Amino acid sequence: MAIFVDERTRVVIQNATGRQGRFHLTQMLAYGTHVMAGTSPGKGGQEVEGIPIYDTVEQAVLHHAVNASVIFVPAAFAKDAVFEAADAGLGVIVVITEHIPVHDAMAMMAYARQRGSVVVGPNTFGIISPGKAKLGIMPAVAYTPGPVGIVARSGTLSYEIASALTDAGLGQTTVVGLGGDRVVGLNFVEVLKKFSDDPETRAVVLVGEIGGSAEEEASEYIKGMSKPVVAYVAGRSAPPGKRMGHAGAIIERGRGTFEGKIEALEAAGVKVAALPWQVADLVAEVLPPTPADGGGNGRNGRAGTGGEA
Amino acid sequence: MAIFVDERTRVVIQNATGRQGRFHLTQMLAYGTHVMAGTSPGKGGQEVEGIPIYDTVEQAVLHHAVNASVIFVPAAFAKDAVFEAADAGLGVIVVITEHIPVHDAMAMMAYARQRGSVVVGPNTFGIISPGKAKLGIMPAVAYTPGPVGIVARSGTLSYEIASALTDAGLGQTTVVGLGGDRVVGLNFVEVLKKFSDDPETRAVVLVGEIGGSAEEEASEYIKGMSKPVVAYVAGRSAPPGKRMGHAGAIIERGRGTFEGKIEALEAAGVKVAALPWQVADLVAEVLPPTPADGGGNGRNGRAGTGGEA
Amino acid sequence: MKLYEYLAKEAFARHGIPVPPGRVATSPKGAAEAAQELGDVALKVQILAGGRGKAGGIRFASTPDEAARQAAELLGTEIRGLRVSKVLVEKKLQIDREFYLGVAVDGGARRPVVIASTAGGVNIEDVPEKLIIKQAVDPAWGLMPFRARQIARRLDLGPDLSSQFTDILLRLYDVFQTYDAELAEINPLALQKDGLLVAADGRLNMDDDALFRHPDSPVVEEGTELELRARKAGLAYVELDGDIAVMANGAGITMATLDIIQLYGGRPANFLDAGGGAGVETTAAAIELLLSRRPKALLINIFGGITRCDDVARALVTVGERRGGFDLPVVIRLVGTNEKEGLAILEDYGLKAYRTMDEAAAQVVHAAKVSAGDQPPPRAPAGAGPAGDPSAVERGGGL
Amino acid sequence: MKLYEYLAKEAFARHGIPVPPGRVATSPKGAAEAAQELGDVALKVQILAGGRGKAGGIRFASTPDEAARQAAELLGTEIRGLRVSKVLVEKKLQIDREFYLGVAVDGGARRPVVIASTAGGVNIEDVPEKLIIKQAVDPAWGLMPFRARQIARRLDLGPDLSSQFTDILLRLYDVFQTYDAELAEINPLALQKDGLLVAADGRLNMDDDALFRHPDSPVVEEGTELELRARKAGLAYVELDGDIAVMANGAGITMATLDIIQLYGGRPANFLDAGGGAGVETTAAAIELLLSRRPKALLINIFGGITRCDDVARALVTVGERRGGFDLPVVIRLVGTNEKEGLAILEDYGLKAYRTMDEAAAQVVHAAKVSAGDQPPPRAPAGAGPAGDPSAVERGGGL
Repeated sequence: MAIFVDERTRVVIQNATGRQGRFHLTQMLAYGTHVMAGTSPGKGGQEVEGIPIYDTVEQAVLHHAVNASVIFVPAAFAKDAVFEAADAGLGVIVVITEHIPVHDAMAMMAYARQRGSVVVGPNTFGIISPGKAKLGIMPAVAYTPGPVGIVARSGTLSYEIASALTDAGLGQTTVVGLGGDRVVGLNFVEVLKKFSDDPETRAVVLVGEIGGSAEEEASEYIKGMSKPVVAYVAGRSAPPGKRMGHAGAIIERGRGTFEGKIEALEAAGVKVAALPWQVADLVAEVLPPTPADGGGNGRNGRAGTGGEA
Repeated sequence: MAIFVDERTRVVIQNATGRQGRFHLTQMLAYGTHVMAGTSPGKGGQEVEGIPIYDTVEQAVLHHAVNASVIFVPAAFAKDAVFEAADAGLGVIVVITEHIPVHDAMAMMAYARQRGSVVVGPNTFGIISPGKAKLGIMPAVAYTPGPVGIVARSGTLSYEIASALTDAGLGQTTVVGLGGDRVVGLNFVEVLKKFSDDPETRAVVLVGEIGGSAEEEASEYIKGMSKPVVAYVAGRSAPPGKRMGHAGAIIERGRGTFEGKIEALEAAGVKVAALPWQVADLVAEVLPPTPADGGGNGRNGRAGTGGEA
Repeated sequence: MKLYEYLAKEAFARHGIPVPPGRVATSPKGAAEAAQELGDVALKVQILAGGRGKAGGIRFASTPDEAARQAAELLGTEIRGLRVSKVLVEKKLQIDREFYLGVAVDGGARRPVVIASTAGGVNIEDVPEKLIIKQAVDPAWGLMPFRARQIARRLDLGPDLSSQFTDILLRLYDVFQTYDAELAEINPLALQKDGLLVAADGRLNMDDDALFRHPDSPVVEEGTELELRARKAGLAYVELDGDIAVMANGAGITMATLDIIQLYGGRPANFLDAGGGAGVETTAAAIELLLSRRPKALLINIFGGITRCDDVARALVTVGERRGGFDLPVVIRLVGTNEKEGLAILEDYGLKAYRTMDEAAAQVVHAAKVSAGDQPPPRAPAGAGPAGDPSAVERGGGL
Repeated sequence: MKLYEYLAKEAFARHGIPVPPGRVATSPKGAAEAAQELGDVALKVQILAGGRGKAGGIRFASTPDEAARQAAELLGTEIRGLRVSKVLVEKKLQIDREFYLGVAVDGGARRPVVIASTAGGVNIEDVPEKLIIKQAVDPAWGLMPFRARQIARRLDLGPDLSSQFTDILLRLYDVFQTYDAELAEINPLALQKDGLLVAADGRLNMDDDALFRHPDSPVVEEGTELELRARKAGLAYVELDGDIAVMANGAGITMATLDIIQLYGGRPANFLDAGGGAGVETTAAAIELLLSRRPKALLINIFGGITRCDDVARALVTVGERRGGFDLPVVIRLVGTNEKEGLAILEDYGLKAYRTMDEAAAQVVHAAKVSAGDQPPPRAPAGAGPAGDPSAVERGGGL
């Protein structure tokens, strides 16, 4: 199993004819994702890589029963794209677009919630359930199927960490990019709950950063979790009051500090890595044996090596 | 039993210190309605007829667990009053106010629906379950408990008809005034469904008028109803294109005609009265015997006469 | 409140909807000047009625002289019963296709509804349902661009037209919201030979109840002088062509009262709903208004709920005293809130009242005929219930 | 984008929020003229930093001469590291009580949140939680009047103050929406001795990502010259006080890179997130920008996802060619999308790259120290993972 997306996920790419959309449509297809359709207003009837393009998401639903979307629509029009996807009843909406006005983001989230859609992002690399479905812009090579769930606020850093896990033979159930904006559709707690309920996920990696209080809230939840959690938090050296690239990555008014987050996580029993590449070692340490294989730790990495207890 | 309101209904009067609000608060209290509180911004702490006044509905809920509201707030502020009541979780919101802008009415209905509140009105006399609760401005003397449900688009005309029923010993379970505006919270079908499900209601009177298509839609529903329905429709003599007092009472573009409505109702098996005072006779004709009293027709009017089969 | 075409188009243009170049003229000279500027023109009478084309209210002119001549023929005449005081002189369009586009209040859905059709230029109610697209709009969020694109898609307009159409629809929705409209309509939305869409004709009906939010809105008054006076007094008044003046309290009961009068063979002169809870002065003003049309008889039908019988009685007495007595039969039916007090006041003044609508309606029909001197006492039609007691004439309307 | 107090107050005033009478002065003469007009005044430096009162940035004056003198003392000086070029000269207020009122984006709730407190005049984060009222707002419907009344009620303001407060809050919410604000704050919202509320100080922080919707908005630029240049180029750049220039792709990895450099004993000169998918030109511009600060060493850390390694390599080569070679150690870590192509391009130019962050970070710290001529080769701190291979210096940064 996996969370949010899997082999039953049928995807429409919104703005599939733009440079990014076209490139990543191809990449997702190559990964084996069921990309069924694309949209691009005024370009209905065209094809991209053999995938039909429609003017509206409504048509993509009608003709292909799509149930998820990946949005590459420019920031000024992204709100409309999310509304369109939610209105069409798509269950998962991945918003790659960055620099979306925060008021638009708040509107999107309110509407999506009203319609029962899950929004991943905005300003996210997306979500991947290795071997099943890739909805986003992450490099496929970093991932392999396995027992570890990853949830991250940042993109490249999480590729780094996933890649290290993969290299260590620790595959992933699902990797979720929450997105770097101040207002995003999912928070750590919502994803941790999903991982808790997913029988195949046996350990979770949380990749956080300074700013906001998402890691602190996650810590509260983790206290009641039975699955082990390993964390890495970026921003140890960030000075207060500076926005470190992400809208949300800023220590404001003494809140959202590195120290506060580490303290909360450790108090919840989370193993916190000092350096990104230590995450894999910590996961290997905490990963419980699978009930099925009577002692293996579920490693089934690219190297094809068996588990070691 | 009754529909929407009964002896468990706990009422707050919004704008209870205005002339109309104060007068009808007194009347409702006199009827035995559980009027628990009133609101009037800036007048919190005062009393009207011994009933405490608050600044906000939130406080009335907190202190008195009110679950319904009657709104006497002026038209320009009525939208806010409905939002306040719905936000506070009240299940039934009766909007007496007339001349509410139709765009405000549409907003109210969308929000109330979102919050799960039922809006009666606007521009309604309200709703009464005789002997249990009166939420509105109707003259109490016109009603008595009994087996007939009444649902009406117009006020005074329905008093007339209820009064005739009462005089004939045909009491009412509940009398609902939908309201005379173009956009109102309830339609005939929604109320007919409630009456269908109410075991004490054994016949229904529908008081319609020209304009719109509510009677036609009701007719479709009535075709599947097991309880008898009697109707009266006002506006036989109304010329096309003239708005007859109510925003909705206008024959526009050949729609909403008297003849069309009568035809639809009769096709659905409804007995249609040519004159208002004939409604009582028709109800007496169609009222089925109560299962309980083995043949009586449930008359228990003011005169105290027994039923006749 | 319905706005004239030229006012609707001014609103459209302010919101960026393309409209034909045009000017309003109130004189042949003005029309000539407009034609001088615009070239080939259409002259369209500005009245609040449909079907003005068939009624000869739309003319064309190629020269200023011709425009002046046409305007002279139109101005000051009556078309569909309405006096023509303005013509809109517009550049004549070269039209390829005509669409319909409107945003209206949908009472059933309790939401705004977008109505669109490729069959434009005729009344939308004459277009077969299958050619009409209706799309409700969530009032919380308004009309989103994607929704407009969906509608364009369903109309199968093709890329070029879709983007123009979508833009116009979003702007029309803005107009609908900004003006608190009950209806904002472009019909036809014309596709010109140059490939551009333009609002060739338009309607904008504002919600009377929201006019308080639009103090700067133009005021367009429709109706007879008396209807306007009534509206100013806050009364719902509609003029009809009979001779029995009717006042009741509540739209439904007022309509029912008219219906009964008609069933009993009388002819109502008007619909006057004094509303709920009108005070003495408003009620008195309403009665004065009714009497000013010199009906043959007056029926006051009150079932007092929020309306108080004593207020109505006082209003009647006030009017009676002002006029030194009534010079026509006044039939009164007065029951409900403060009934006793009301009856006492009437009695003091020498007026009496019925208890039922039936009696009162039968009586007023009879009284009107007597008053007109053409008829014996009435009988209610068979099956319409017991007729009024003729002896009530003396009791009720005896002044 | 943070607006200066006087710009925030201009926005407030346009939306009907009462603000003290005041004028902006850029010279002592201007301050004197303002004082002439206003009487007793406060002079407040206009800088984008809190705590200006404690730092001496607020003065008072009773006469025009005194105002000129105070302004002369303030203008041109630096307060909290920021040059003072404007003072706001405002009528001095007679204040009874101070409240806090703000509307902000609540990332956790994903909604706007109203924040209010009877403890105003201090930073809201210094106010105990129990004295703060927070109320989320449904973005679909905005702030309804009843909600504002509820907040006034919870603050227990009493009838007179409640109605003023409610009005101001609704207007502040309008400001928040109209300006696409992240924060609209009145602190203190001052109750004057005459019983009237006034926005004594205010902040308005606009969302940078929404500025495209506000072409007429004033432009307030905060940051160093280089930060401004970077922002114009679409790069996320923050200046720090070390000597190792860092570019990476992605905010998280850039932060992590800085963290590692620091853990390894180095001092980062900046944070530069080139973002995802920056092209050759943008990346080259970013590198140029970094070099313009003359760091001791440069680290490029790329894990290519949406970013293509060949683009990064081309950018490096472009910059190298423009400058006739690099005059500092350039340490590169390049893996991911189009890695092979990128490495080939680097190799052609004579540059090499590491595969891991660890190696690259250790190396750049070492190289910077060597470059500064003060240190032997580095070791990673104990427990921080395996140190970089010192021999990599020749492989990676050897120009």
